[in-house]
Amino acid sequence: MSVWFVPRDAAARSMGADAVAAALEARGETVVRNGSRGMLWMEPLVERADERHGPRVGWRNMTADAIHLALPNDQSEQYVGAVDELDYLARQNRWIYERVGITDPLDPDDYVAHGGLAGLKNALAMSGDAVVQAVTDSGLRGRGGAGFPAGIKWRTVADQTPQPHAGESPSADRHKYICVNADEGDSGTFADRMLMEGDPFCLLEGMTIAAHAVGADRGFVYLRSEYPDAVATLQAAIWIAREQGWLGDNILDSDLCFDVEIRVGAGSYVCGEETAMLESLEGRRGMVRAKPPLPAIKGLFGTPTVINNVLTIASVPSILARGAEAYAALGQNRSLGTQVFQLAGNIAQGGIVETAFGITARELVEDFGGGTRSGRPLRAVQIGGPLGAYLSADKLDVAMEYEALIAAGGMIGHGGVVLFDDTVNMAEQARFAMDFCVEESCGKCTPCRIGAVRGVETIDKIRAGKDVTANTELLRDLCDVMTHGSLCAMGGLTPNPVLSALNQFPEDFASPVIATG
Amino acid sequence: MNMVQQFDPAQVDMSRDLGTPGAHSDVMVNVFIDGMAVSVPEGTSVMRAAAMVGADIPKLCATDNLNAFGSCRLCLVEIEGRPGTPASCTTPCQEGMAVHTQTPRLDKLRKGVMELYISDHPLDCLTCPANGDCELQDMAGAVGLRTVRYGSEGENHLHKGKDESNPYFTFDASKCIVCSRCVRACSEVQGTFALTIAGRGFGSEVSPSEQQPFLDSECVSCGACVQACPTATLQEKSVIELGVPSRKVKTTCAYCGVGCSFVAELRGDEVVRMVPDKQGGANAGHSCVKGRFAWGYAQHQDRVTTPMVRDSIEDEWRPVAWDEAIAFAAERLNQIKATHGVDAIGGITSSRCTNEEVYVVQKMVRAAFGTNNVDTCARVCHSPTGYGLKQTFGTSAGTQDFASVEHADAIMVIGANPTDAHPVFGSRMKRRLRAGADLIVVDPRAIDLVRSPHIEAEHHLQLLPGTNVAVLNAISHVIATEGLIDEAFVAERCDMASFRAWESFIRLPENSPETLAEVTGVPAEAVRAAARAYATAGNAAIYYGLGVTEHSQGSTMVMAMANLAMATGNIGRLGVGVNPLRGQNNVQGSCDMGSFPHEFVGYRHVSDDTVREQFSTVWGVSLREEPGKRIPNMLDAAISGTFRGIYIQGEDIAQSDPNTQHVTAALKAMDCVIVQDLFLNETAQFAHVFLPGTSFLEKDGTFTNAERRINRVRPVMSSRTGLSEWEATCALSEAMGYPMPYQSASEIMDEIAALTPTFAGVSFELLDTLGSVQWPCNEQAPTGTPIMHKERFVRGEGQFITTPYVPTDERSTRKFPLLLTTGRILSQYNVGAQTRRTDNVVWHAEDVLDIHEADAEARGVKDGDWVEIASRAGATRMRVRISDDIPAGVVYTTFHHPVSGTNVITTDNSDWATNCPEYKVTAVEIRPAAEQPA
Amino acid sequence: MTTAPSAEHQRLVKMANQIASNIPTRTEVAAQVGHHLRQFWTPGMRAALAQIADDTPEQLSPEVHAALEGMA
Amino acid sequence: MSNAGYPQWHLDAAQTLIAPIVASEPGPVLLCLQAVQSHFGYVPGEAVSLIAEACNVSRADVHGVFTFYADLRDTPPPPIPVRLCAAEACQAVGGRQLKADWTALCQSDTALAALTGTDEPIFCLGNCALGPAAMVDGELLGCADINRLQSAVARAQAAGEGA
Repeated sequence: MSVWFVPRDAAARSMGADAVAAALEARGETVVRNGSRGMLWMEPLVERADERHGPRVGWRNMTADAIHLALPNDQSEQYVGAVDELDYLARQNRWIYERVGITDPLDPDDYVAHGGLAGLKNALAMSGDAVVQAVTDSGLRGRGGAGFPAGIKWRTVADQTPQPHAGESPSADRHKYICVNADEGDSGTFADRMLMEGDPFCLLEGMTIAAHAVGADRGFVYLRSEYPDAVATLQAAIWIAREQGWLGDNILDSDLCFDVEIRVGAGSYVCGEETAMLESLEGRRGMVRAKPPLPAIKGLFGTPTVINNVLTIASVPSILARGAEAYAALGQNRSLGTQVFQLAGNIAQGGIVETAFGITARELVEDFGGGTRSGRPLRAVQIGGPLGAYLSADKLDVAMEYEALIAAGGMIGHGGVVLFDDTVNMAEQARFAMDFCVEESCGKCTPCRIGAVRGVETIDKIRAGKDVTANTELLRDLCDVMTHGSLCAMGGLTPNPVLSALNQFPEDFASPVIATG
Repeated sequence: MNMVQQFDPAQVDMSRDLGTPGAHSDVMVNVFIDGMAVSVPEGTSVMRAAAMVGADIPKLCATDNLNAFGSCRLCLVEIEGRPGTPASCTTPCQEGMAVHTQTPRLDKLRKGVMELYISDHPLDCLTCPANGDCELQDMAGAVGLRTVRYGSEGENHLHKGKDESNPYFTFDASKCIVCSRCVRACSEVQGTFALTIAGRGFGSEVSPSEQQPFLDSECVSCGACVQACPTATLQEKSVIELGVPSRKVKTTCAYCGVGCSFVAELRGDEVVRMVPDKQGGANAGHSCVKGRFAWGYAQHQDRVTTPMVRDSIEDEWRPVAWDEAIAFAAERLNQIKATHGVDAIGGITSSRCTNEEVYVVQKMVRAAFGTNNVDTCARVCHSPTGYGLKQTFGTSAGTQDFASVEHADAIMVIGANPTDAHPVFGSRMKRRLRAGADLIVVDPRAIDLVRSPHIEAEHHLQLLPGTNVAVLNAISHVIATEGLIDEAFVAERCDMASFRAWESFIRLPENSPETLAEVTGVPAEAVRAAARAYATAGNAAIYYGLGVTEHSQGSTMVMAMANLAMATGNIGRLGVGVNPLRGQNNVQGSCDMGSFPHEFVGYRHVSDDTVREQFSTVWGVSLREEPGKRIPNMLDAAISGTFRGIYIQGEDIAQSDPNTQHVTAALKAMDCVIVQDLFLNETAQFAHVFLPGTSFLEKDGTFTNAERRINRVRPVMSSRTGLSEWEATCALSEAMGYPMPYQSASEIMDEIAALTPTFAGVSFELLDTLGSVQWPCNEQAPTGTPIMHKERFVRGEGQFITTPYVPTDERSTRKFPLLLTTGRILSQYNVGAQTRRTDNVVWHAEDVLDIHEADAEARGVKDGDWVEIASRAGATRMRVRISDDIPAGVVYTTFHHPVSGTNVITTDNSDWATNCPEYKVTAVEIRPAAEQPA
Repeated sequence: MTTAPSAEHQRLVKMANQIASNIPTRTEVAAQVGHHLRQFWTPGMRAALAQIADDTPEQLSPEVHAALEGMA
Repeated sequence: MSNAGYPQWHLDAAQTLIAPIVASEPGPVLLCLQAVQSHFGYVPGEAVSLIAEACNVSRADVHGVFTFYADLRDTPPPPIPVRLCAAEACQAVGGRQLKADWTALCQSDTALAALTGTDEPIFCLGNCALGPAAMVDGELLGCADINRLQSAVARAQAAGEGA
């Protein structure tokens, strides 16, 4: 009796996966709602196996109407054959994403059967200190963009004494927290979302290991409201994990007591900045806090707090399961392990590519991505979200790792790669970068609050041909003030896309009418 | 470094704005600011360290009474070995750090930031009320901004309207630079949280409550936001009207017992504004709506500035020259003295007057009148404090300075409402509560501290009025029987015999919370929990007010609190103590100055031969060794015809003293009533001589606040009456045959110091040097005594005194089933003579009666209805407000408006030891009334 | 006694009785009341109280009487 | 879920809704606002005072939070809200044009405009490989075009009527 796999991932659903699943169920077929394999241009990618854990064959871009084709005839034009053998997957090295697309994300048995909990079990057999050491040895760095070594952050928190909440009497309960930043607001990134929808237990397991390592008792996942499916799936996973004894008191019969809650964002990009996220978690305006104090020392409610990105925490179970050394053997220079790259925008084969650091942007764009979706020439690639620089198509041989990208004037950010074909107007993109900052600035610091508005206005003047030389100089001065004067990365990095556009594509800034100086 | 200069932190002028608050650490770190070496406590910001060496870094969002915020980005600096340009306000100094505050790169960035600010700011400096007093203007100059290249056509806030709803200040959003200083001041300093930033990004704007006009918002008009504003966005209306001030005089507020220091800012002889003094020992730069804004009464048209006399109270007043008024008064008093003897006259001093003014009045009574018939309005508020603390600790004053509260782990507030009646101290207390101290409130009413934004009392013992002693005994019972007594402290510091007697008394079952629950209305478990919280906190402090003293057992209660503090070792260090919150600005001082009929200056009994001899010698007269009459005894004797003349300095006994009918009958019966006051008050209706008084803006002298802090009151303007009050008193004394030839107020203080061991070191010169000083100030404590009883109690060993609970005679009955209790609200002050003559009336136009819903329903009364309130003593009318702040069976009102006639219904029950009136308990009945009184 | 007592005398009676019932001691009430009266009352008030004790002894508590005797 | 499903604003119901949050969570203001909005579809002014009182913070505090977050609204939402992603990955595949086309359509079809509300930009729906992305009454659409938007609106309408 065959089993059908239809992804429940939001991207698959956005292309009609639910209707396909319903059609199969209507025919009396057994359907498992798995996560997405990450080959998003194929969604809905429907798979069939002869038995639950057997090898699977797939049909791409399936629709409810076409499902009858798949049933009798394996050779329809949507048939892709053995899914695991597809080049796009076979060339990857999946650690974080090892189960995504394979398992039913909310089936705890499936999770364990595919290697889940191995990391946590190993961790619980070690001291917290030893776990911190293993994470340090793995070379794992923050996947949110800043790339701060996770082990050092954990060490700082581990060394703190738990504290009562700010303003509570000294006799009140004392806490440390694990906060996961799942406010994945960067355009072109979706790996956090797919992990939470496709393997939520992995995130919970990683948080639990972190709690054991630093002595935390409670965890929060700050998850953006734009991801309702991720919220629902992760919430269900939390309930199931509690039932399984994977969260709560005496986890896996150890002394560890730890529980996790979701906090849903409310429409603020800045809340992806860690201190703004803390403010938001405390129920306040998501205004950036000045540092010091570091969150690791005075974080959520004034207590020592680990703040890591979803992918950082989700890397931890496999590091603990397969060993720090094996992880550190991947990657290059100071960028060790794997990164989950996300290929997006005007791309033929968009999706998830997990591979060791060091792959070039060109390999990602061309070999995996297959060039633009439109078929037109590639003009620019934006790496690392709305605050990342634009790279012109001739600069794609850069290695995808933290330092190499910085050297190339960009940043790896959260690993998103967005392609633009030659119809793009880069002055418009520069204007958008400033405008995005206008929309999303928290308003605390002056360079960001007023500067972004002036940035839009000044770009408009340049594009309209008004005092182009003077206004271009003014725009550069403004970018300097924003870069060096802003309180956080929002204002501080907005000049990245603006200046990269201005520097590499000056022709787009020339007035369509007259360009007098 | 070759240009290193060593800098001496002691040379820092602390009146400057150093940008961020000081750090408290014993660890010092050494940093180099532009090559100058400075050593600062760990945690000090780079900005502050730089300001200390005079390298002021441009700033707009930073100010040293608010936590660093890091928003304006003008204060960027470069630090050797570090990337980027961190904000100096949020960067702490680290050992060896080398900071550069002025570099070409920084100049460019700062200019760029400033250019952004000015691109969204009106260009109306010349006509702006803050011209010359604007930090934005200063900073534009400091960074050398010359042009704004963005032009003026961009998006901006210049169209934003002006909010003029608050009577004292305007909010002009078009000038706002969104530095959040006002919002932070409202939160961090005042603790009201009435302001926020609404919206975000470029749309961010300051919002009172829900973007309401200030007057309709949660704002309490303390002025902290106006003070904090670096531009003319929040601006005093008086400055807009009169212009930027040209000279300044430091002085002391004349309202409550907090005694805030202010800088009066003037143009010529006209006050433009009162700004709280950052270096004020009591207020550290904070203020409330009264001191900050409600000083206009001093120039009010109702004020009388000419002496007046009349033969009989039926006659019209006759304005006369000072000489004539003095001669008139002296002749009348001398005549009574000749006819009826010295016991037939007396005087009352005022807690609104300076120490020097009070001193000369009591001296006049004792030396010129020849009697000890002198009393003070403190009789009706804090006399039990003097009695109770003297018996137990040996001195009639609170034990701590205000700053001590910042070290308390548990705070017990009994019968006090600091956020309304002592708001500046209330804010300080709230800051400590927000930081985590536990709060125990003992009060029949849910005062604001019980629950208000970001503050919640862990324990509220909502007792029935009149049962304070029972509750305190129950608390002490728990402490004694649950092993919570600090045996070591008691053994070392207290009189053991008195302790054993107290302990065996307090352990009696009659004092258990379970036994007393029915009497007090407080569940036993709540008492036990509160007792444990107090005893085990670490540092536990008691703050109390008139809700303690104005009871038939006021003195007993003061002693009960003293017992509790001693038994738990909560005396003699920071963060603990027993602290009265005094009603008026100079209650402490008027008591210190020998205003009580049984004591000379410094609380020394008139029967003490040595002391009396000393005063006799200096004053050159023989003095009586027997106590004189207290106010109620004077009034009784007046009705009996044996007391016929009185000099009343700045007190309106016809309104403020209980049982008004009795008071007016007594006043009517006298041959000579001399009233010295700013206004023709209620008492003046019965006076024969009216001597115009001076407002605090005209006084030269000292006030002593609730923490024993002696503050200078400096004349901001010349006396509107032509004489200082002490000069008028001296003139009268001289006219009666006893000259007091002082040349200045300072000379009076010198005499006080010479005669009073606790004041021996006090002089105007010392006060001008130190700013203020807390007595005792003498050879042992040349700079004063913030915390008392440190090594030993003033009386030697602490004296425990048993405090049996004796219920008041004033009990609810079938005829008068409700208990009325009274209090103050923030915007008004006492009988309202001052505040009613200011715009503060917009917040409190009338007194209302708070009543519990059940009691209202039972009487068919709805919210807003007029009712008649009747007691055994009388009846008055008021509007009601249904409130759940009070329990059923209790009603509550304020007494700020004479029309309310609250004291028409208060009885003449009083404290057994001091006769302090029992204002806080009156059995009453409420009936619906058709209309308001005429 | 037939004449109505004056307000002044009424207050003295009330004050004296109140002092006696509140004085914080259980063993030497008379002495403590006496001490209190000497400390805080005028000679005239004390004399008037003594007169009341003679004229209308029932108005005053036994402790007040004892105190007055002790002071005499 | 269609907004037809939102109950009428009711103070007592809101109080019941937020009470357990206040009782169990530290820093509950934003949670209360979100709970009220997810139940009633919006946060009426009255809720600000209610939440301030329940959380023991000032009304200003609540207002500040309320106005900071783009999701929170003080008026009921349109019956079938349509939101188009305005971020770069969708711009790269014609997002701007789709937005312009949709706006033009709504201008010509006032019934549609009333039904779907003014499109408030949303920055990234996490569907960046399948742009342009849109959210129609909570349903995520990939590779959106005018036709797909219109049929999604129709589906939502039918579901709402069926409910």
